[in-house]
Amino acid sequence: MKVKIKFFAMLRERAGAGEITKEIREGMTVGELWRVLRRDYPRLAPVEMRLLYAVNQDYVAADYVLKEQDEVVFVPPVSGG
Amino acid sequence: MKVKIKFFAMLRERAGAGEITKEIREGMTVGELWRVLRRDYPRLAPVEMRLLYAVNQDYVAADYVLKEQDEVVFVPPVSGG
Amino acid sequence: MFRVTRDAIDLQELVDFVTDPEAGAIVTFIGTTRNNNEGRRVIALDYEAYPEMAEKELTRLGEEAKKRWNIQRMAIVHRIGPVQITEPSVMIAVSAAHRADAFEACRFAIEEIKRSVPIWKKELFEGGEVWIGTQSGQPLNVNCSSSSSRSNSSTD
Amino acid sequence: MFRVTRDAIDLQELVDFVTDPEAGAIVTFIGTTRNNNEGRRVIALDYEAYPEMAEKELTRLGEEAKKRWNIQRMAIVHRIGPVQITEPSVMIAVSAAHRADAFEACRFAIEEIKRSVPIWKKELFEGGEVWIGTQSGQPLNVNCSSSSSRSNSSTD
Repeated sequence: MKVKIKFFAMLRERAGAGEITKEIREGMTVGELWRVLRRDYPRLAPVEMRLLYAVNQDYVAADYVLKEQDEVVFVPPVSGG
Repeated sequence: MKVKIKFFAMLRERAGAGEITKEIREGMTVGELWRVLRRDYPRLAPVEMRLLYAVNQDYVAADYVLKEQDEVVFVPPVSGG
Repeated sequence: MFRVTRDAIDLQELVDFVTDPEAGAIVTFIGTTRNNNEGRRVIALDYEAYPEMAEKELTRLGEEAKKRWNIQRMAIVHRIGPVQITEPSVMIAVSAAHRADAFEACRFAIEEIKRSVPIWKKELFEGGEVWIGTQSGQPLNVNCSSSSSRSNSSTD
Repeated sequence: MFRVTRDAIDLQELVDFVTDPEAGAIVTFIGTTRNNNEGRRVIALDYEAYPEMAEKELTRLGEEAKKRWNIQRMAIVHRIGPVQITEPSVMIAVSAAHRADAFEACRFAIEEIKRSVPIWKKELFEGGEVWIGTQSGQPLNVNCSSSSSRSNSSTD
Protein backbone atom coordinates (compact mmCIF):
# COMPACT_ATOMS: atom_id res chain seq x y z
CA MET A 1 0.00 0.00 0.00
CA LYS A 2 1.03 3.60 -0.51
CA VAL A 3 1.45 6.53 1.88
CA LYS A 4 2.31 10.16 1.19
CA ILE A 5 5.23 11.63 3.14
CA LYS A 6 5.88 15.37 3.44
CA PHE A 7 9.17 16.82 4.64
CA PHE A 8 9.49 20.26 6.21
CA ALA A 9 12.26 22.57 7.35
CA MET A 10 15.55 20.84 8.12
CA LEU A 11 14.15 17.43 7.09
CA ARG A 12 13.05 18.81 3.72
CA GLU A 13 16.54 20.17 3.13
CA ARG A 14 18.17 16.90 4.23
CA ALA A 15 15.83 14.67 2.22
CA GLY A 16 16.16 16.94 -0.82
CA ALA A 17 12.40 16.60 -1.36
CA GLY A 18 9.24 18.19 -0.03
CA GLU A 19 6.89 15.30 -0.74
CA ILE A 20 7.26 11.66 -1.74
CA THR A 21 4.97 8.65 -2.14
CA LYS A 22 6.21 5.41 -0.66
CA GLU A 23 5.11 1.80 -0.95
CA ILE A 24 5.05 0.17 2.49
CA ARG A 25 3.98 -3.19 3.89
CA GLU A 26 0.62 -3.58 5.66
CA GLY A 27 0.80 -3.06 9.41
CA MET A 28 3.84 -0.79 9.43
CA THR A 29 3.87 1.80 12.21
CA VAL A 30 4.88 5.41 11.73
CA GLY A 31 7.92 4.81 13.97
CA GLU A 32 9.05 1.93 11.77
CA LEU A 33 8.57 4.06 8.65
CA TRP A 34 10.98 6.64 10.06
CA ARG A 35 13.64 3.95 10.50
CA VAL A 36 13.08 2.81 6.90
CA LEU A 37 13.42 6.41 5.64
CA ARG A 38 16.72 6.85 7.44
CA ARG A 39 18.04 3.96 5.36
CA ASP A 40 16.54 5.38 2.12
CA TYR A 41 17.90 8.88 2.79
CA PRO A 42 21.34 8.58 4.37
CA ARG A 43 21.40 12.32 5.11
CA LEU A 44 18.45 11.82 7.49
CA ALA A 45 20.44 9.25 9.46
CA PRO A 46 22.41 11.71 11.63
CA VAL A 47 19.18 13.42 12.67
CA GLU A 48 19.03 12.71 16.38
CA MET A 49 16.61 15.42 17.48
CA ARG A 50 13.34 14.49 19.05
CA LEU A 51 10.78 14.12 16.27
CA LEU A 52 7.02 14.07 16.61
CA TYR A 53 4.82 12.14 14.24
CA ALA A 54 1.76 13.53 12.47
CA VAL A 55 -0.68 11.57 10.31
CA ASN A 56 -3.41 13.36 8.37
CA GLN A 57 -2.64 16.62 10.24
CA ASP A 58 -2.87 15.20 13.76
CA TYR A 59 -0.10 14.23 16.13
CA VAL A 60 0.08 10.46 16.67
CA ALA A 61 2.24 8.11 18.75
CA ALA A 62 5.13 6.11 17.26
CA ASP A 63 3.04 2.92 17.30
CA TYR A 64 0.31 4.36 15.03
CA VAL A 65 -0.37 1.74 12.31
CA LEU A 66 -0.35 3.33 8.87
CA LYS A 67 -3.26 3.03 6.43
CA GLU A 68 -3.48 3.38 2.66
CA GLN A 69 -3.16 7.04 1.52
CA ASP A 70 -2.18 8.36 4.94
CA GLU A 71 -0.34 11.71 4.85
CA VAL A 72 2.68 11.32 7.11
CA VAL A 73 4.86 14.10 8.47
CA PHE A 74 7.90 13.81 10.72
CA VAL A 75 7.77 16.98 12.77
CA PRO A 76 11.13 18.47 13.74
CA PRO A 77 11.25 20.70 16.83
CA VAL A 78 8.85 23.56 16.07
CA SER A 79 9.94 27.19 16.29
CA GLY A 80 7.03 29.36 15.22
CA GLY A 81 6.12 32.62 16.91
CA MET B 1 -2.57 84.65 49.54
CA LYS B 2 -4.34 83.03 46.62
CA VAL B 3 -4.49 79.45 45.36
CA LYS B 4 -6.16 77.99 42.28
CA ILE B 5 -8.53 75.06 42.84
CA LYS B 6 -9.72 72.75 40.05
CA PHE B 7 -12.67 70.40 40.41
CA PHE B 8 -13.12 67.25 38.34
CA ALA B 9 -15.75 64.60 37.78
CA MET B 10 -18.27 64.26 40.61
CA LEU B 11 -16.68 67.13 42.57
CA ARG B 12 -16.95 69.45 39.56
CA GLU B 13 -20.62 68.62 39.26
CA ARG B 14 -21.19 69.08 42.99
CA ALA B 15 -19.25 72.35 43.22
CA GLY B 16 -20.94 73.64 40.08
CA ALA B 17 -17.55 74.97 38.93
CA GLY B 18 -14.46 73.60 37.20
CA GLU B 19 -11.97 76.10 38.54
CA ILE B 20 -11.96 78.76 41.28
CA THR B 21 -9.42 81.06 42.89
CA LYS B 22 -9.51 81.28 46.66
CA GLU B 23 -7.92 83.61 49.20
CA ILE B 24 -6.49 81.56 52.09
CA ARG B 25 -4.43 82.32 55.18
CA GLU B 26 -0.69 81.66 55.27
CA GLY B 27 0.22 78.20 56.59
CA MET B 28 -3.00 76.46 55.63
CA THR B 29 -2.62 72.80 54.70
CA VAL B 30 -4.37 71.14 51.78
CA GLY B 31 -6.39 69.02 54.23
CA GLU B 32 -7.60 72.16 56.01
CA LEU B 33 -8.53 73.74 52.69
CA TRP B 34 -10.81 70.79 51.92
CA ARG B 35 -12.66 71.34 55.22
CA VAL B 36 -13.06 75.04 54.37
CA LEU B 37 -14.42 74.19 50.92
CA ARG B 38 -17.02 71.86 52.39
CA ARG B 39 -18.38 74.85 54.32
CA ASP B 40 -18.26 77.10 51.21
CA TYR B 41 -19.94 74.49 49.00
CA PRO B 42 -22.60 72.70 51.02
CA ARG B 43 -23.09 70.14 48.24
CA LEU B 44 -19.51 68.95 48.79
CA ALA B 45 -20.28 68.26 52.47
CA PRO B 46 -21.89 64.82 51.98
CA VAL B 47 -18.88 63.62 50.00
CA GLU B 48 -17.40 60.96 52.23
CA MET B 49 -15.33 59.06 49.70
CA ARG B 50 -11.61 58.80 50.15
CA LEU B 51 -10.03 61.77 48.38
CA LEU B 52 -6.41 62.19 47.40
CA TYR B 53 -4.76 65.60 47.24
CA ALA B 54 -2.71 66.90 44.32
CA VAL B 55 -0.76 70.17 44.23
CA ASN B 56 0.85 71.36 41.01
CA GLN B 57 0.11 67.98 39.36
CA ASP B 58 1.70 65.81 42.05
CA TYR B 59 0.05 63.82 44.78
CA VAL B 60 0.73 65.30 48.26
CA ALA B 61 -0.19 64.36 51.83
CA ALA B 62 -3.01 66.12 53.74
CA ASP B 63 -0.45 68.10 55.78
CA TYR B 64 1.12 69.76 52.72
CA VAL B 65 1.36 73.52 53.47
CA LEU B 66 -0.01 75.56 50.60
CA LYS B 67 1.97 78.27 48.85
CA GLU B 68 0.91 81.30 46.81
CA GLN B 69 -0.42 80.32 43.34
CA ASP B 70 -0.49 76.58 44.05
CA GLU B 71 -2.83 74.62 41.79
CA VAL B 72 -4.85 72.37 44.06
CA VAL B 73 -6.96 69.38 43.02
CA PHE B 74 -9.02 67.11 45.25
CA VAL B 75 -8.85 63.77 43.47
CA PRO B 76 -11.95 61.57 43.70
CA PRO B 77 -11.49 57.81 43.27
CA VAL B 78 -10.01 57.41 39.78
CA SER B 79 -11.62 55.15 37.18
CA GLY B 80 -9.65 55.45 33.96
CA GLY B 81 -8.88 52.52 31.71
CA MET C 1 4.28 58.59 23.94
CA PHE C 2 2.02 59.32 26.90
CA ARG C 3 -1.04 61.25 25.87
CA VAL C 4 -4.62 62.18 26.76
CA THR C 5 -6.79 63.04 23.76
CA ARG C 6 -10.37 63.74 22.70
CA ASP C 7 -9.79 61.95 19.40
CA ALA C 8 -10.20 58.28 18.45
CA ILE C 9 -6.99 56.37 19.21
CA ASP C 10 -4.94 54.89 16.36
CA LEU C 11 -3.53 51.49 17.39
CA GLN C 12 -1.10 51.35 14.50
CA GLU C 13 0.41 54.66 15.58
CA LEU C 14 1.23 53.21 19.00
CA VAL C 15 2.60 49.99 17.54
CA ASP C 16 4.77 51.91 15.07
CA PHE C 17 6.03 54.04 17.95
CA VAL C 18 7.20 51.04 20.01
CA THR C 19 8.54 49.01 17.06
CA ASP C 20 12.26 48.52 17.63
CA PRO C 21 14.96 46.38 15.97
CA GLU C 22 15.98 45.12 19.44
CA ALA C 23 12.42 43.92 20.16
CA GLY C 24 11.08 40.42 19.50
CA ALA C 25 7.70 41.04 21.14
CA ILE C 26 5.05 43.74 21.28
CA VAL C 27 2.08 43.42 23.62
CA THR C 28 -0.86 45.80 23.42
CA PHE C 29 -3.85 46.36 25.66
CA ILE C 30 -7.05 48.02 24.43
CA GLY C 31 -9.83 48.96 26.84
CA THR C 32 -13.20 49.03 25.09
CA THR C 33 -16.65 50.08 26.28
CA ARG C 34 -18.67 47.02 27.26
CA ASN C 35 -22.45 46.96 26.82
CA ASN C 36 -23.16 45.86 30.39
CA ASN C 37 -21.91 46.36 33.95
CA GLU C 38 -23.29 44.84 37.12
CA GLY C 39 -26.58 44.06 35.46
CA ARG C 40 -27.02 47.53 33.96
CA ARG C 41 -27.35 48.02 30.22
CA VAL C 42 -24.57 50.48 29.41
CA ILE C 43 -25.18 53.08 26.68
CA ALA C 44 -21.76 54.76 26.66
CA LEU C 45 -18.95 55.91 28.94
CA ASP C 46 -17.94 59.54 29.30
CA TYR C 47 -14.34 60.11 30.43
CA GLU C 48 -12.93 63.20 32.10
CA ALA C 49 -9.28 63.81 32.98
CA TYR C 50 -7.05 66.24 34.80
CA PRO C 51 -5.02 66.22 31.60
CA GLU C 52 -1.71 67.79 32.65
CA MET C 53 -1.42 65.55 35.69
CA ALA C 54 -2.73 62.47 33.86
CA GLU C 55 0.04 62.75 31.24
CA LYS C 56 2.60 63.32 34.03
CA GLU C 57 1.38 60.18 35.85
CA LEU C 58 1.39 58.13 32.63
CA THR C 59 4.98 59.22 31.99
CA ARG C 60 5.91 58.34 35.57
CA LEU C 61 4.43 54.86 35.36
CA GLY C 62 6.23 54.33 32.04
CA GLU C 63 9.53 55.19 33.74
CA GLU C 64 8.69 52.84 36.60
CA ALA C 65 7.98 50.02 34.11
CA LYS C 66 11.36 50.59 32.45
CA LYS C 67 13.04 50.17 35.82
CA ARG C 68 11.19 46.98 36.65
CA TRP C 69 11.29 45.16 33.30
CA ASN C 70 13.66 44.87 30.40
CA ILE C 71 11.49 46.68 27.87
CA GLN C 72 12.38 48.78 24.84
CA ARG C 73 9.53 51.28 24.43
CA MET C 74 6.08 52.04 25.80
CA ALA C 75 3.17 54.12 24.52
CA ILE C 76 -0.09 54.94 26.28
CA VAL C 77 -2.96 57.01 24.89
CA HIS C 78 -6.15 57.58 26.89
CA ARG C 79 -9.21 59.04 25.27
CA ILE C 80 -11.55 61.45 27.07
CA GLY C 81 -15.11 62.50 26.26
CA PRO C 82 -17.84 60.06 25.21
CA VAL C 83 -16.77 56.55 24.16
CA GLN C 84 -19.42 54.35 22.58
CA ILE C 85 -19.89 50.58 22.96
CA THR C 86 -16.93 48.66 21.35
CA GLU C 87 -14.88 51.86 20.99
CA PRO C 88 -11.43 52.02 22.65
CA SER C 89 -10.94 54.30 25.65
CA VAL C 90 -7.29 53.45 26.28
CA MET C 91 -4.46 51.77 24.39
CA ILE C 92 -1.10 50.61 25.70
CA ALA C 93 1.75 49.21 23.59
CA VAL C 94 4.99 47.78 24.97
CA SER C 95 7.96 46.34 23.10
CA ALA C 96 10.66 44.13 24.61
CA ALA C 97 13.37 41.72 23.51
CA HIS C 98 11.44 38.88 25.19
CA ARG C 99 7.72 38.34 25.55
CA ALA C 100 7.51 37.85 29.32
CA ASP C 101 8.72 41.43 29.93
CA ALA C 102 6.28 42.85 27.38
CA PHE C 103 3.29 41.01 28.89
CA GLU C 104 4.17 41.94 32.47
CA ALA C 105 4.93 45.60 31.79
CA CYS C 106 1.70 45.99 29.79
CA ARG C 107 -0.35 44.45 32.58
CA PHE C 108 1.41 46.69 35.12
CA ALA C 109 0.58 49.77 33.03
CA ILE C 110 -3.17 49.14 32.91
CA GLU C 111 -3.28 48.30 36.64
CA GLU C 112 -1.43 51.54 37.45
CA ILE C 113 -3.72 53.58 35.21
CA LYS C 114 -6.72 52.24 37.11
CA ARG C 115 -5.02 52.84 40.45
CA SER C 116 -3.46 56.28 40.22
CA VAL C 117 -3.96 58.26 37.02
CA PRO C 118 -6.47 61.14 37.46
CA ILE C 119 -9.05 60.05 34.90
CA TRP C 120 -12.69 59.34 35.72
CA LYS C 121 -15.52 57.72 33.85
CA LYS C 122 -19.21 58.30 34.11
CA GLU C 123 -21.32 55.38 33.03
CA LEU C 124 -24.43 56.28 31.05
CA PHE C 125 -26.84 53.38 31.40
CA GLU C 126 -30.51 52.73 30.72
CA GLY C 127 -32.18 54.61 33.53
CA GLY C 128 -29.45 56.93 34.72
CA GLU C 129 -25.77 57.70 35.03
CA VAL C 130 -23.10 57.02 37.62
CA TRP C 131 -19.52 58.04 38.30
CA ILE C 132 -17.37 54.94 38.62
CA GLY C 133 -14.71 54.86 41.34
CA THR C 134 -12.17 52.09 41.67
CA GLN C 135 -10.85 53.25 45.04
CA SER C 136 -12.99 52.26 47.99
CA GLY C 137 -15.29 54.91 49.38
CA GLN C 138 -18.81 55.73 50.38
CA PRO C 139 -21.44 55.86 47.66
CA LEU C 140 -22.00 59.32 46.24
CA ASN C 141 -25.39 60.02 44.72
CA VAL C 142 -25.12 62.01 41.55
CA ASN C 143 -27.78 63.26 39.17
CA CYS C 144 -30.15 60.36 39.33
CA SER C 145 -31.93 58.45 42.02
CA SER C 146 -30.41 55.05 41.28
CA SER C 147 -26.82 56.16 40.80
CA SER C 148 -23.89 55.82 43.16
CA SER C 149 -20.11 55.72 43.07
CA ARG C 150 -19.19 52.16 42.21
CA SER C 151 -16.01 50.20 42.26
CA ASN C 152 -16.79 48.12 39.22
CA SER C 153 -16.34 49.19 35.68
CA SER C 154 -17.75 48.55 32.23
CA THR C 155 -14.36 48.52 30.65
CA ASP C 156 -11.64 46.19 31.79
CA MET D 1 -9.71 33.54 12.49
CA PHE D 2 -6.77 31.11 12.50
CA ARG D 3 -4.59 31.56 9.45
CA VAL D 4 -1.17 30.98 7.95
CA THR D 5 -0.25 33.44 5.20
CA ARG D 6 2.62 34.63 3.03
CA ASP D 7 1.36 38.23 3.22
CA ALA D 8 2.11 40.96 5.73
CA ILE D 9 -0.29 40.73 8.70
CA ASP D 10 -2.82 43.50 9.30
CA LEU D 11 -3.19 44.13 13.06
CA GLN D 12 -6.35 46.17 12.66
CA GLU D 13 -8.02 43.28 10.84
CA LEU D 14 -7.43 41.00 13.84
CA VAL D 15 -8.58 43.64 16.33
CA ASP D 16 -11.72 44.32 14.30
CA PHE D 17 -12.39 40.58 14.20
CA VAL D 18 -12.28 40.19 18.01
CA THR D 19 -14.09 43.46 18.81
CA ASP D 20 -17.27 42.57 20.64
CA PRO D 21 -19.92 44.57 22.56
CA GLU D 22 -19.54 42.13 25.48
CA ALA D 23 -15.79 42.79 25.69
CA GLY D 24 -14.10 45.38 27.89
CA ALA D 25 -10.56 44.32 27.04
CA ILE D 26 -8.53 43.29 24.00
CA VAL D 27 -4.96 42.05 24.37
CA THR D 28 -2.72 41.52 21.35
CA PHE D 29 0.67 39.91 20.94
CA ILE D 30 2.95 40.67 17.98
CA GLY D 31 6.12 38.67 17.40
CA THR D 32 8.70 40.72 15.50
CA THR D 33 12.10 39.84 14.06
CA ARG D 34 14.84 40.98 16.42
CA ASN D 35 18.22 42.07 15.08
CA ASN D 36 20.21 39.79 17.38
CA ASN D 37 20.07 36.33 18.93
CA GLU D 38 22.64 34.70 21.20
CA GLY D 39 25.32 37.09 20.06
CA ARG D 40 24.62 36.63 16.36
CA ARG D 41 23.65 39.59 14.16
CA VAL D 42 20.36 38.47 12.62
CA ILE D 43 19.62 39.53 9.03
CA ALA D 44 16.12 38.04 8.70
CA LEU D 45 14.01 35.03 9.63
CA ASP D 46 12.53 32.66 7.09
CA TYR D 47 9.42 30.77 8.26
CA GLU D 48 8.09 27.52 6.88
CA ALA D 49 4.84 25.79 7.91
CA TYR D 50 2.90 22.61 7.38
CA PRO D 51 0.01 24.92 6.61
CA GLU D 52 -3.04 22.62 6.81
CA MET D 53 -1.92 21.19 10.14
CA ALA D 54 -0.73 24.55 11.47
CA GLU D 55 -4.19 26.08 10.94
CA LYS D 56 -5.77 23.01 12.53
CA GLU D 57 -3.50 23.32 15.57
CA LEU D 58 -4.17 27.07 15.86
CA THR D 59 -7.91 26.38 15.79
CA ARG D 60 -7.47 23.65 18.42
CA LEU D 61 -5.53 25.90 20.78
CA GLY D 62 -8.16 28.62 20.31
CA GLU D 63 -10.86 26.15 21.39
CA GLU D 64 -8.72 25.12 24.36
CA ALA D 65 -8.34 28.79 25.39
CA LYS D 66 -12.12 29.26 25.25
CA LYS D 67 -12.54 26.34 27.63
CA ARG D 68 -9.97 27.64 30.09
CA TRP D 69 -10.80 31.36 30.15
CA ASN D 70 -13.88 33.50 29.83
CA ILE D 71 -12.98 35.07 26.51
CA GLN D 72 -15.13 36.36 23.67
CA ARG D 73 -13.09 35.93 20.49
CA MET D 74 -9.58 35.04 19.39
CA ALA D 75 -7.66 35.58 16.15
CA ILE D 76 -4.21 34.28 15.22
CA VAL D 77 -2.35 34.90 11.97
CA HIS D 78 1.14 33.53 11.37
CA ARG D 79 3.22 34.70 8.47
CA ILE D 80 5.52 32.37 6.52
CA GLY D 81 8.38 33.18 4.16
CA PRO D 82 11.04 35.80 4.85
CA VAL D 83 10.36 38.27 7.66
CA GLN D 84 12.73 41.23 7.95
CA ILE D 85 13.96 42.96 11.13
CA THR D 86 11.06 44.73 12.96
CA GLU D 87 8.45 43.00 10.77
CA PRO D 88 5.74 40.91 12.46
CA SER D 89 5.81 37.13 12.05
CA VAL D 90 2.78 36.37 14.20
CA MET D 91 -0.16 38.30 15.65
CA ILE D 92 -2.67 37.18 18.27
CA ALA D 93 -5.73 39.15 19.40
CA VAL D 94 -8.04 38.12 22.24
CA SER D 95 -11.14 39.89 23.56
CA ALA D 96 -12.78 39.28 26.94
CA ALA D 97 -15.20 40.94 29.31
CA HIS D 98 -12.36 41.37 31.83
CA ARG D 99 -8.69 42.03 31.26
CA ALA D 100 -7.21 39.15 33.28
CA ASP D 101 -8.78 36.58 30.95
CA ALA D 102 -7.58 38.43 27.84
CA PHE D 103 -3.99 38.65 29.12
CA GLU D 104 -3.84 35.01 30.22
CA ALA D 105 -5.44 33.57 27.09
CA CYS D 106 -3.13 35.63 24.86
CA ARG D 107 -0.07 34.45 26.75
CA PHE D 108 -1.31 30.86 26.55
CA ALA D 109 -1.75 31.19 22.78
CA ILE D 110 1.82 32.28 22.08
CA GLU D 111 3.26 29.62 24.41
CA GLU D 112 1.19 26.94 22.65
CA ILE D 113 2.25 28.18 19.22
CA LYS D 114 5.88 27.84 20.24
CA ARG D 115 5.24 24.42 21.76
CA SER D 116 3.09 22.55 19.27
CA VAL D 117 2.19 24.31 16.02
CA PRO D 118 4.14 22.91 13.03
CA ILE D 119 5.93 26.08 11.97
CA TRP D 120 9.70 26.44 11.79
CA LYS D 121 12.05 29.36 11.41
CA LYS D 122 15.46 29.51 9.88
CA GLU D 123 17.60 32.32 11.17
CA LEU D 124 19.72 34.08 8.55
CA PHE D 125 22.59 35.72 10.39
CA GLU D 126 25.90 37.32 9.47
CA GLY D 127 28.02 34.30 8.63
CA GLY D 128 25.43 31.60 8.10
CA GLU D 129 21.98 30.25 8.72
CA VAL D 130 20.42 27.95 11.30
CA TRP D 131 17.10 26.20 11.89
CA ILE D 132 15.77 27.16 15.31
CA GLY D 133 14.17 24.44 17.44
CA THR D 134 12.37 25.08 20.70
CA GLN D 135 12.02 21.43 21.62
CA SER D 136 15.08 19.82 23.15
CA GLY D 137 17.22 17.72 20.86
CA GLN D 138 20.68 17.18 19.53
CA PRO D 139 22.22 19.86 17.37
CA LEU D 140 21.73 19.33 13.64
CA ASN D 141 24.31 20.83 11.31
CA VAL D 142 22.71 22.36 8.27
CA ASN D 143 24.18 24.18 5.31
CA CYS D 144 26.95 26.02 7.05
CA SER D 145 29.80 25.11 9.27
CA SER D 146 28.74 27.20 12.24
CA SER D 147 25.04 26.39 12.22
CA SER D 148 23.12 24.07 14.47
CA SER D 149 19.59 23.52 15.74
CA ARG D 150 19.12 25.90 18.64
CA SER D 151 16.55 26.30 21.31
CA ASN D 152 16.67 30.07 21.45
CA SER D 153 14.93 32.37 19.10
CA SER D 154 15.29 35.84 17.66
CA THR D 155 11.63 36.58 18.02
CA ASP D 156 9.86 36.32 21.32
